Amino acid sequence: ANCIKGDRKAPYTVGWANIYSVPTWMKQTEGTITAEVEELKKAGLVKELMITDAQGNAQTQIQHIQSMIDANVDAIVVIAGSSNALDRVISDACDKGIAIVNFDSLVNTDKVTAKINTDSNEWGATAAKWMVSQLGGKGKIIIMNGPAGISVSDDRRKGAQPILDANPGLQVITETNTEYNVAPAQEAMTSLLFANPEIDGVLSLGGALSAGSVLAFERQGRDQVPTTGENARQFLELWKEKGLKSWATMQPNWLGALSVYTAVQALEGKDVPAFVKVPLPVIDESTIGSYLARADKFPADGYIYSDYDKVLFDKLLAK
Amino acid sequence: MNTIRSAFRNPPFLTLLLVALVWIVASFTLRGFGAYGHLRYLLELAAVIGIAAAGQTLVILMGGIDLSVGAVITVTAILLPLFSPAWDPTGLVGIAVALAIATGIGLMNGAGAAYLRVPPIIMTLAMATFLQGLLVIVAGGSAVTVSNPAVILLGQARPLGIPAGIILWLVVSIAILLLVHRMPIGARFLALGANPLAARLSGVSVTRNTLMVHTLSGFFAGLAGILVLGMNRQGYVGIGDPYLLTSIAAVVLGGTSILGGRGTYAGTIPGAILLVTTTALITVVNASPGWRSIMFGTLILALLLVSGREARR
Amino acid sequence: MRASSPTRLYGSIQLRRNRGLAGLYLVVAAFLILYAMLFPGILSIGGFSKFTQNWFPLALVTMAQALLMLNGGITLAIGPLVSLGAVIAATTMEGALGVPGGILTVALAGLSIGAVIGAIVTHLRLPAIIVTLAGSFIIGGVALILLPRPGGFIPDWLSTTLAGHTPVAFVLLVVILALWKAFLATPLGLGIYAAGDNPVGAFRSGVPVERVKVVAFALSGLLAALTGLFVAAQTGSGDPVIGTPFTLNSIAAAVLGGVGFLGGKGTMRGAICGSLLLSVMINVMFFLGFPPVAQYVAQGLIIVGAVAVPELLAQWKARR
Amino acid sequence: MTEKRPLLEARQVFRGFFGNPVLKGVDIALLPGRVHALLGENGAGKSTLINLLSGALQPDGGSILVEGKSVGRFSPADARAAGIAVVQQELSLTASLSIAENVGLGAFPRRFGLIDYRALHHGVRDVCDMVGLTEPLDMPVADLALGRRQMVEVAKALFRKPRVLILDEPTSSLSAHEAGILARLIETLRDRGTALLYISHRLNEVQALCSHVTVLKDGVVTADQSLSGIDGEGLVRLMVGRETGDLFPPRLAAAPGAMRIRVEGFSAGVVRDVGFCARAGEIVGIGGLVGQGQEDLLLGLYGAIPAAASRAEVSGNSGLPANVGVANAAGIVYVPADRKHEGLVMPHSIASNLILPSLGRLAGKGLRDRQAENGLVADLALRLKIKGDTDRQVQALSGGNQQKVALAKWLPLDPSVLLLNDPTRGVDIETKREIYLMLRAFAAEGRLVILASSDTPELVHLCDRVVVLREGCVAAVLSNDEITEGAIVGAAMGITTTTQGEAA
Ligand SMILES: Nc1ncnc2c1ncn2[C@@H]1O[C@H](COP(=O)(O)OP(=O)(O)OP(=O)(O)O)[C@@H](O)[C@H]1O
Ligand SMILES: Nc1ncnc2c1ncn2[C@@H]1O[C@H](COP(=O)(O)OP(=O)(O)OP(=O)(O)O)[C@@H](O)[C@H]1O
Ligand SMILES: [Mg+2]
Ligand SMILES: [Mg+2]
Repeated sequence: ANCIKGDRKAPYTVGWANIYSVPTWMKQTEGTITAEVEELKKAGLVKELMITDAQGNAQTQIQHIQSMIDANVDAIVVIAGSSNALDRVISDACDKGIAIVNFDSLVNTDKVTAKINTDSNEWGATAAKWMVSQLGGKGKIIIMNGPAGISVSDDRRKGAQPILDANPGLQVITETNTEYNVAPAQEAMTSLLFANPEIDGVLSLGGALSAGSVLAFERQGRDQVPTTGENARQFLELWKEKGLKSWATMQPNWLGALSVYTAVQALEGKDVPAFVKVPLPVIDESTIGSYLARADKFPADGYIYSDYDKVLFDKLLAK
Repeated sequence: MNTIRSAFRNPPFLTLLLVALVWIVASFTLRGFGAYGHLRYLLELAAVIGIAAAGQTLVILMGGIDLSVGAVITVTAILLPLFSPAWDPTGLVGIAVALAIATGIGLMNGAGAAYLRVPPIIMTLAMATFLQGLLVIVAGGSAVTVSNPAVILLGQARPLGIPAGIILWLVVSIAILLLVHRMPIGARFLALGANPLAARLSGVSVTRNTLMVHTLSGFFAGLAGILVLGMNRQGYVGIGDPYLLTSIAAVVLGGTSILGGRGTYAGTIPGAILLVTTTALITVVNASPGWRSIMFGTLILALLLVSGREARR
Repeated sequence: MRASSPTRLYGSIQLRRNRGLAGLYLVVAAFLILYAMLFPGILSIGGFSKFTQNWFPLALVTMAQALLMLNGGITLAIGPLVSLGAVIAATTMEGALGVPGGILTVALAGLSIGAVIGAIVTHLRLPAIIVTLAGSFIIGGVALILLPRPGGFIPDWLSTTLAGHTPVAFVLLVVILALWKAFLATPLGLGIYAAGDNPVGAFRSGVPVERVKVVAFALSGLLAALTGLFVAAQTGSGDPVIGTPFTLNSIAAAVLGGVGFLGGKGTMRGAICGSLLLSVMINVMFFLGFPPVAQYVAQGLIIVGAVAVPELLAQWKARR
Repeated sequence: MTEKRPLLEARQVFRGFFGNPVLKGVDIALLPGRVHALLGENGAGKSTLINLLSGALQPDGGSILVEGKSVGRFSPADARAAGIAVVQQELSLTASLSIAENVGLGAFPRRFGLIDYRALHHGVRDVCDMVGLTEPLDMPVADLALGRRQMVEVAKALFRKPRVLILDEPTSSLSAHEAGILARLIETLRDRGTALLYISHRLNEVQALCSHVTVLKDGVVTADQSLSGIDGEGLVRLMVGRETGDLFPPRLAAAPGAMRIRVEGFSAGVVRDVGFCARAGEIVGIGGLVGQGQEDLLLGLYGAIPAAASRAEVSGNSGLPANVGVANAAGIVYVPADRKHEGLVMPHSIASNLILPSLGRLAGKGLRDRQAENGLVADLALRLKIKGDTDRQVQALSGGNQQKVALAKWLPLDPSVLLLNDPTRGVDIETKREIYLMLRAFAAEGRLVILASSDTPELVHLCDRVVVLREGCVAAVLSNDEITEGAIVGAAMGITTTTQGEAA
């Protein structure tokens, strides 16, 4: 596989260069990583996991990865704090023969062992398609985006555009950009509700955004409208509670576990694909029950991710 | 004539006037803005900033600045459900514990500033960093939802059509205005803010008042945290972040000197309303994120020109 | 200890400025030694280059912040200015302007934005903290319009020159510090201290206080924008939000270095040391294997400790 | 003496602040080789006038002339270029910069755009020698005592090689020794043909140094005449405009009461191992050159800086007060010398300053009693003749009135021990007399007054006993007839050995 040079032996030292460990999604992701590492330790493949937290600062993340290179770890698993800021330090690591697996927020450079992600464009496109079918291709919608200047939020929005163009009956009244959080989303949506008496659907491109939107509708006494979203537990619970017409997908937290697994596989000499495209799990009326049934195992402000196991990982890596 | 002129030199009054002006103009030009429900909602949002800025006002009046406000709000919102025992049907125990924690954090800020002589900005910045560490442990750990009835009531109830949050803000405002203008301690804060050395030599205890002001700031940040938890029904990491800069901005827009020693909470109140109003205006404008950001900055600057002049020193 | 020889005056004044910084120097030295023990590779050219490259942006923004704080101001627009610098660099270098044109554009943008903010603060008598807060939204917005998502282009050779395996960044830092020293040795430069400490007195002494303030803001803007340029080179592209964390970090580093808020108090060397401490601390904690929780707690403790310990020692000495 | 052309002139200048006229058509002309005195009570507008003359302020009307030519907008830099230098009343120094840099500020010698430190060193060395500043030139001004800073301020003015030198109360914080140096300097400059303008509330200095006087009163010139043939009393008459009595109130037979302060082995700051005692009804002076520990002694007794004593009994309590709050509770109050930085909260109103120490006392049930506070403020303003609206910022008051506020705020506490640090610094003669009367009255009411002063005549005429400090130790304790200017200055400088040590 890419970057791997022959002289590294198990058990390996794995570095997990987190961009920001405080958000719950990250905490849960880290949970899957440490769980996976425990498994791999039992198998004698991993000896140590080094975790860093760049506190949201891409510059600090560069420094951390540099330190991991200096410490000569065998593998680095990373969520990029900026889609291209890390390119140079990561290719340095690759040159040193370190297995680099990048997931969720991706870097530009191809000098990595593997990139693992769902397809953000598809995320947006599928959500938009669902909205079109819900509204019969006609109606006024509001689009809720994540923060500006971030690739993920930009990609999801871009993915939706062709669908919107193909359905001119669907009129985008306005858009918002907020942090992926409930309170700012609720705030923004409330203002929009007052300004727009007619809203037929909310094309929300993030989980907490959807919850904020639903809460805003509820508190202003407006009838709920079809809303897209993600697997945020709060949103799923609201969905059930309010009987929403909804659709959700997810960025599975186990991408973290998969990344560690992939890195170790690559170090073990397996040929892993340079890009692992993880299909987007979909939550709809038929599956929501099974997700909510497991809700208790997840934090209240967390994300209910789909099940995963080694079989699934091997299948994904085989492609 | 003279009273009118002095009123126009009075920053709180000017800020208030500005709010009224913005509301009137926006109501006539923007659909939905002037609706009673909308204005009430703006006030509700302003309440959170206003309460968080209550402590911030005191700290700034005394010449410091509290950078831990956001973190304290988050910590309170995250911890409250954990400390709301099932046997307490009122939910008041949880609130008391959460407030005690927030107040304790404030006290620790004060102790650092008073005994270790760490400048408040550094002490509170370090405290915010500590609290982040705490959140790494606590957040995502266990499955908790807000079932605390008192908190939900605070976030959702509308006695006589007035949201409980606004009522809480009213109470806080009266308390702070009393404290600043009608209680000896307020005058001491102001004196310390304007000239700590002279105040100390006049028998004002630096230690005691520093402890007090930071403790109060912690308490009010905690109160804001509870309110914001009630309004969102769920705490999450980062819920308090927006309130750090807004609490400072509200204080300064209200005409309080960032250097301390001069100002009043009476200005912070319209300052907070002004901030949420501006944010709401920007939200309904359909523009690209970049342009929205530019508009927001320009509006703040324009408002500042009217209300926030630093007097010649 | 009388500065008897005229050539010594400058030197001995400079020496005196170290006063009160001994504690910080010690702490920083201890961390550096600890780091070198944990990672001897730092002593190689490559290791040293990488370490200084990662420190360089923080050092520069800390200078940008300290410059204003010494003058009695402060800026919350550092982060967006860094982003804007990076964005301008990444969008201009490809075009007709080329690299020199790009560098010039970044520098001019930084200088002029700083000067405008300075003029607003000085001539309209508005508090710097909130003017720069408003400015941060405007500047951030402009960066987003210029480059809505990370991208753009930086020639590879520029990245390799500035952020390759050679200590160019360190040399640049030394050059910038030398320029700063030279600036401080001009009447205008010393005016920054004078106008920060006692504006009325400085004015009566014939220091053009308002011009000094505007110049301070302009230079601060220049430094921040150049930081953006470096960050763009280091990362090989522009990112419209990359600078955000620099705002608070620059303040933390400056205050850690003993720069006060009321103007005139502190030194640039202290501020630089503060930034070095913040930077080396990250590496040391990594090599000590601190988990994230401990990283946060240790960071808080070091920040408080670096300020409190010298203070407590001084108090203890005074009581003896 | 041939008729000389004025180097610097003001003609019919007007200037007001926020609508209050301060100068209403003032003329003044400074001639080369003449020391010109500018007199007037606190707030008469003297500092304002020199700010106009030096470009720090612009006149509302009238004109400033340099060598007969009217100047338009006149900045401090222009004034320097025209050879005008000012020793400001409010120090214009930058604490963190060195002596040399402070002296050169605004007038640096340059080479290639950089400050020429070599030339600066020479220039500054020369002027510092002239004013007797022996401190190393690289020392930060923050490390200097107030009096030394004042000398730096003088050096700074000299460094500009002025043809016109304006001195605004230069001696208010100088010791007798330093004042002597300054006086000789002024004479030298005068003989070299410099035009000098001298402002002081110490009329003996004016009499000794000046040959011409302009008196300001209520914004107009009430006298502009030669000083030849005018004696001290005539000078006072000129200034006050009427016959006046003695400056110092008559001394009453001292009737010392109970012991109020008794310390042994007392150390605080630079003060080492000092012992003395003082009784109710006494005025005890603390003398010495500037910066010999007078301030630390008072601050230590006040609990404001860490202090220790082998035995201490202060205001009926054994042991030193632990902090200011304890001291206040025991009836000990302190009036600092540096009223701008230590005595008053300058941006706040007169009223808030006056009630600050009594806030707690006046409050009932936790809330402030506005009525009682207003009553108190009105009463204090009346008693101390503080004129005008008490809602004004205290920084808009003249020096003398500020000093009254700094003293008055303590009266509601009914203090039993008053620690006063140079309370008449920069205060005009009328106010001085009022303050002296007050001190006497305090003593007569059975309070103890500890008076540290740099004004030796004050110590001589007011005090029952004088403790002279030198390098943090007691150099002499003088009482009754022993208290003479000579004895105090001698002991302060370590020349004469008077009755040593033994605490009275
Ligand atoms: N500005 C200062 N300059 C020098 N020393 C100071 C200063 N402020 C405080 N101190 C020192 O710290 C000690 C405590 O000062 P502080 O002002 O906190 O006392 P306080 O609050 O009046 O006392 P307490 O806390 O016991 O009521 C003082 O004894 C003094 O030594
Ligand atoms: N910047 C200012 N703003 C408002 N009022 C001022 C200002 N400067 C001076 N004044 C007022 O102008 C008057 C004259 O002040 P000035 O300082 O010239 O008096 P002075 O004669 O120098 O007094 P002193 O002997 O106390 O130094 C005072 O009443 C003072 O309150
Ligand atoms: Mg204390
Ligand atoms: Mg004066």
